[in-house]
Amino acid sequence: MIDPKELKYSKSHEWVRYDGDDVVIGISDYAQESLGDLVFVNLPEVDDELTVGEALGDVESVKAVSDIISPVSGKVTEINEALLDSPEMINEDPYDAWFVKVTDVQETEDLLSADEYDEFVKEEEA
Amino acid sequence: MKLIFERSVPGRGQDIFPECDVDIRLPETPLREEAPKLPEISENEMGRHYTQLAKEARGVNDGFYPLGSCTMKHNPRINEAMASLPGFTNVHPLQPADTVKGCTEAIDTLRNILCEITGMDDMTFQPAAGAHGEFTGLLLIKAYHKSRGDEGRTEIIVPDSAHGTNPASAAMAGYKVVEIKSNDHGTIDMDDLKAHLGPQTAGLMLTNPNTVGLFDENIMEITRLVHEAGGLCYYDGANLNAVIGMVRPGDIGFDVIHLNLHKTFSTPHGGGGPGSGPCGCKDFLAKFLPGKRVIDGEYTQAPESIGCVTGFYGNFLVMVRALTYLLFNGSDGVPELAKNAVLNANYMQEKLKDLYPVAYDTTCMHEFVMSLESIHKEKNVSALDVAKALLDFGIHPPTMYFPLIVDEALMVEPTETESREVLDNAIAAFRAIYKKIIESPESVAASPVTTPIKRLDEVGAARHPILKYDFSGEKAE
Amino acid sequence: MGTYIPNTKEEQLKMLHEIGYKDFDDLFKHIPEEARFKGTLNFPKGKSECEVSAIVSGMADDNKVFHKIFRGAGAYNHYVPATVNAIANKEEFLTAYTPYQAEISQGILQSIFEYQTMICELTGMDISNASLYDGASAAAEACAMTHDRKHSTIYISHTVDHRVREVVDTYSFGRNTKVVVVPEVDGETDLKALKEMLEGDPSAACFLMQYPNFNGIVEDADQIASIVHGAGAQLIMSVNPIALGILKTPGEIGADIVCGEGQPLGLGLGYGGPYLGILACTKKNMRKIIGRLVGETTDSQGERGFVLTLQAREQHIRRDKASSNVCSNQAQCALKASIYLATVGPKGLKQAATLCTSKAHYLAEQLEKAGLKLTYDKEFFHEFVTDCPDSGKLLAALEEKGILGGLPLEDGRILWCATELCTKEDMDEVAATVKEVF
Amino acid sequence: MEKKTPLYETHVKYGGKMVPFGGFILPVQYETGIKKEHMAVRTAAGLFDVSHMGEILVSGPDSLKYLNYVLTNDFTDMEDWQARYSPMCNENGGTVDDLIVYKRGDNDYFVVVNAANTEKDYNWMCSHVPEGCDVKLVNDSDNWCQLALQGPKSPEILAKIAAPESIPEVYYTAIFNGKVGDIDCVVSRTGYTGEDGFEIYSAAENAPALWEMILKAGEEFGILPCGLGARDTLRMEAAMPLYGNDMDDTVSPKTAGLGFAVKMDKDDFIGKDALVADQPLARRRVGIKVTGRGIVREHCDVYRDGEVIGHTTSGTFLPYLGGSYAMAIVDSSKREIGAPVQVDVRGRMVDAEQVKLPFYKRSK
Repeated sequence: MIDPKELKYSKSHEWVRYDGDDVVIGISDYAQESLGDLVFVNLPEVDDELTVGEALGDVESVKAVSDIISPVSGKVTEINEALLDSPEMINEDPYDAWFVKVTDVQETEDLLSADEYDEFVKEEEA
Repeated sequence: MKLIFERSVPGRGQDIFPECDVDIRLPETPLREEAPKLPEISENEMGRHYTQLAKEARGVNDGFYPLGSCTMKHNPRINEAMASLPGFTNVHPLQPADTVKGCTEAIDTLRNILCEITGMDDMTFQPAAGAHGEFTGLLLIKAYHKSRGDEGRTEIIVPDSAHGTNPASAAMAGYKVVEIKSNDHGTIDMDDLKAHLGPQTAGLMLTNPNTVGLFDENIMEITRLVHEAGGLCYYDGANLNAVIGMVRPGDIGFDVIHLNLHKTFSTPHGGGGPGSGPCGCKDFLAKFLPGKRVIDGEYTQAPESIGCVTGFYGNFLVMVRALTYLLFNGSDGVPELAKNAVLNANYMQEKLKDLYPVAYDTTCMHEFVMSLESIHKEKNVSALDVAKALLDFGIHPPTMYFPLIVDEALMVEPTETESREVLDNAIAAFRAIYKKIIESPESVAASPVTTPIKRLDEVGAARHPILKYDFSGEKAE
Repeated sequence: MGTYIPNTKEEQLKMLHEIGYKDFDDLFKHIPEEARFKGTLNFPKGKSECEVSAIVSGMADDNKVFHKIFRGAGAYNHYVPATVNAIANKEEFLTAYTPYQAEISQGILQSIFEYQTMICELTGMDISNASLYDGASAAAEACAMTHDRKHSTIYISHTVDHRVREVVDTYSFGRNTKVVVVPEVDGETDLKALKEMLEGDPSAACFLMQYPNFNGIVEDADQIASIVHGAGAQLIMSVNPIALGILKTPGEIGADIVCGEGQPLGLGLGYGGPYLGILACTKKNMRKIIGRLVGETTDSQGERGFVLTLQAREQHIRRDKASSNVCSNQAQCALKASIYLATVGPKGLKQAATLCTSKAHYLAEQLEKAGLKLTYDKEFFHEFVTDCPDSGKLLAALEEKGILGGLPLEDGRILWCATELCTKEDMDEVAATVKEVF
Repeated sequence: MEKKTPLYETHVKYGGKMVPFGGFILPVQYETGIKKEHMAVRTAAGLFDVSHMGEILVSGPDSLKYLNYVLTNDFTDMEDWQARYSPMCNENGGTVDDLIVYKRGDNDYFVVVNAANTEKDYNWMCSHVPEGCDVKLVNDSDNWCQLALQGPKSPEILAKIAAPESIPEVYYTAIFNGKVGDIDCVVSRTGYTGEDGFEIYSAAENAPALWEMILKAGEEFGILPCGLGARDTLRMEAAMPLYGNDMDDTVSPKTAGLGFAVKMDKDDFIGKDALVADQPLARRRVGIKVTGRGIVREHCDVYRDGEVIGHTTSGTFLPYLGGSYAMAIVDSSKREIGAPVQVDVRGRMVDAEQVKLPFYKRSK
């Protein structure tokens, strides 16, 4: 799967979509691929304050748990409840399976473009 | 195979209880609407059901069980005989102290022996399992620092090779867990340790030999540094079988320890319990020990006790088994356990390492770790595949994917109660599997083929958990 | 010295040589000299099985075994059907490890799945774990399940067994959480105080009650449930599984979490252990429940099978972020409980509960006639409290007759217990003794 | 089925706790308890029923020659009315029993043996009469009762109910035609308690009367009826070996510390060769004083420096000394008075030290 050009990516493999002043966050195809079949996600609660570089939640595979690092600081306005019941959505279409929507974004880590991210992933695999 | 509920037929059952010899009287409170859907089944049917289940379970008595870090040694029959004596099984925990002299003697005798073996001064038997003992030991450390007003010590140092229970127990005890790196010998990176020691250090949790089966040769230095920093040293007894009678944790700088009676001291694992995780300590911590014990005919509790971690005195009948085992082996037999556990592990390591690269090519203790990383890369056969393939040889798989610091790890612990022939057969099996890996990797990935059930869908189980039987499927009677 | 090491000294030496070691010293030489233990261990040398058997049996003989027991308080003298130990001690069950290897552990896994189902049936909960250490530690873990960022204070009734309260306190000392005891009036939880305390504290995480409580009284759980939920906290009920043979279930009452001591389900007294920690909860707590869980699934050919599931909650994956360090259950005890419940069945369990409570009421009447006043005029199950002019004297007199009387409480009161094993004759004898003594 | 002594009803009447012992039913203690009974004997007096002891009559022209052959002690220089203690050995030097020989006159000996061994001893003695040795052996046990009046006050008590000429002056002598009250008795100044005292033999039917008479006479001195329990703690304190514990068929009298009653210089007797061969003694008896916690019983391993050096043969709590003591048989090379040892009490190492025997010696 090619990574959508309109998205920005973090080095910890989250993707970010700008939606006006708000941002939507999910995890990249490379991330879901390397995590394997996901069986559960822990999401923050609406109104939680996120801090850039800190975990906003985690995803569980059968034998591993990985934190989802927030690329931004801000306030959670919405969470994708659907993921709680069917985490497999993340494996099926990672760019459709968003995790959280965040508003009044304070700071953002410097994110990569799709091409830069592809490069970055290639380096990591090498 | 059927669930017991699927064998149940309404109206059937077994006659256990007598008629009531007094007037029937129920409390005048709300009662349950409908009876629980428990099985209604004859003794014969039930017996066969469980015999069937037993056939689909696997114990040490079924064959070689080299499960790393679990010490699956033989469980002596005499232990069971002693633990089922009516003089023990029919004693109420709240009987007057002078009517339980035998129980208290058994406990005191076991305490004496275990303190002698570990070099500790006192011990509580309240913890019901190893992890429970860890939690207890950390509370002793916490109580100690608190009693000295030294509340700034908020960190417990744990090596990255540690059992998951170590950090989990530390967190349960309210500590921040600081993970330190292992060096390329698989033991503690001294610089990283020094870097993390300080006035915030409450203690260090260490398994020695560690989880890759290596004895940390810097141990004296390590415990000295921790003490200098004002911290205490916790010994995870999970691997005591490797050094029992040869090294005493109390002599090499450890202040607190837990043991696993169900590993080192031959009490059965019972499919996951009951175990027993006694927690031993040096004199200066004894006043914090939990639980009550009989001293001079009186039930007493340590003056500054942390409280209790179980309701009574711990898993007493498990303690009886361990005591029996220790009286049998005796002070002369105990060191032989370590010697032969270590011999058997090195014997297997030596005879396999040409095909299966060991993570650390040196003399191991009671267990060793192979890394199938290269095999995985080249043949796409994983540690899991090899483990499952062993099932087809009637061998219980080694521990997989642990320790986490080794990729594609298989951890093998033969124990001292296995004979040379058993080891030789296992070695032959490993080598045969390697041959298959070279010739037809995919066939290995397809194993096991001889087990009653094939590889199970763990993902489905976790995504949409079914955790109890669904009676709705049954047609209403 | 006795040993279970099969290889002879000669074989051992031969193996050492084969892999390039002179002797055992050579094998251990990498252990630093200063770390080696050099003395001789100061306890007796090994003995033959005969001798060991004699010694340990001698200890057992030094205990006084009572055949007429009227003491409970957390450990109950129930009949253990012959099937329980005969089956649970099968060596495949006894000598197996935790069922990590699903393919060769279906027997253990299925037995746990059946246990989970039976506990759900008993308690009316949606989910039961594979069991914990004992009732007290199960209560402590149950409380821990209710913590979150917003709720951190544990409320616990004074009518809960003080042993259970002490373990909850000790766990809380570790987790740095606050425990508040709700007072008791007239043998029951002070509901007025409960209401005020909970409603005054938005951080209230849960309220732990015992059912029946330590005094044997069956408290008004429905009312407690509405108070607790009204205050936005969760209700944890610590139950006696035999009592659930007749009493309204925690499920029907609306409890969020159920814990309890499983010892009455065929485990015997055993001087306090091993026992069995029951832990069950509603669906909404599924991912918070502590301890092992077995789930149903299918294998590659569509066959039904069972696996340990939701393991990502657990220590071996989450390490310091795990909700608990528990990494085993009391599998063999859980198996005994399942066998017990399968043996007695729904009718038998109800019968056992009915016998217990009927006999307890008879005993209470006889003791009253003999002159002991019931301390509380409340509905009880199979335990109750009486006043007593001189409990020490009475209990000593009973002990003379080989009877273990009730548990002496402070200010001379006694907590009595009757089970299906107490006969009318025994109870009349107790009453007669009371008359003799006072 | 255990036999009853002529005093069975009396014991029951006095509240004796009856137990089987050596083929008889005897009181292990009375209501006062072992400790009080023990102290009574040390400070005043106590009365024991020892009717279970066996009595064997030896007569005939070769009696002396026979006794010197079958027993280890030397009876040649014995005066009439003397008593003499002696072990009886088997060919391997092991001990068949220990017993007391009374000389009633030339070729007329009265031998008192341990209850449980009466049959065994009698058969042994009969089967070991040498060729052409003219001696007659009669097991007369059932016709006798035996009471033991023991303790410092015994002489005064006996003086109240017996004429001086019925009371032997010298220790280990006896008076055969004595009278206590108006009952014909053999009065012997012997005992098994380490105290001064008397053992009184009479016809079985006299037992109850004798018993009552002595207790009544002793009342003002604080006499107590005593059971087997006190008898055992008393003989332990005095380090008197108990047959079956401290010695048996496999333990020689010398090992058991009875060398004084083994006369190696007399010509051949049963077991002599074996006893000669066992010089110096490989094993010897020693006292054990418990310095740690706990009571040591018989059959416990004794450790010195981590090695087993022997085992205890008797052990209990000794009321008069107020401590836990034991007797042990240990390797002579490891036997060292004052040296620390450890005793394996059911898996627990109890600290102790080697001490001289006897633990208690009465002040003469």
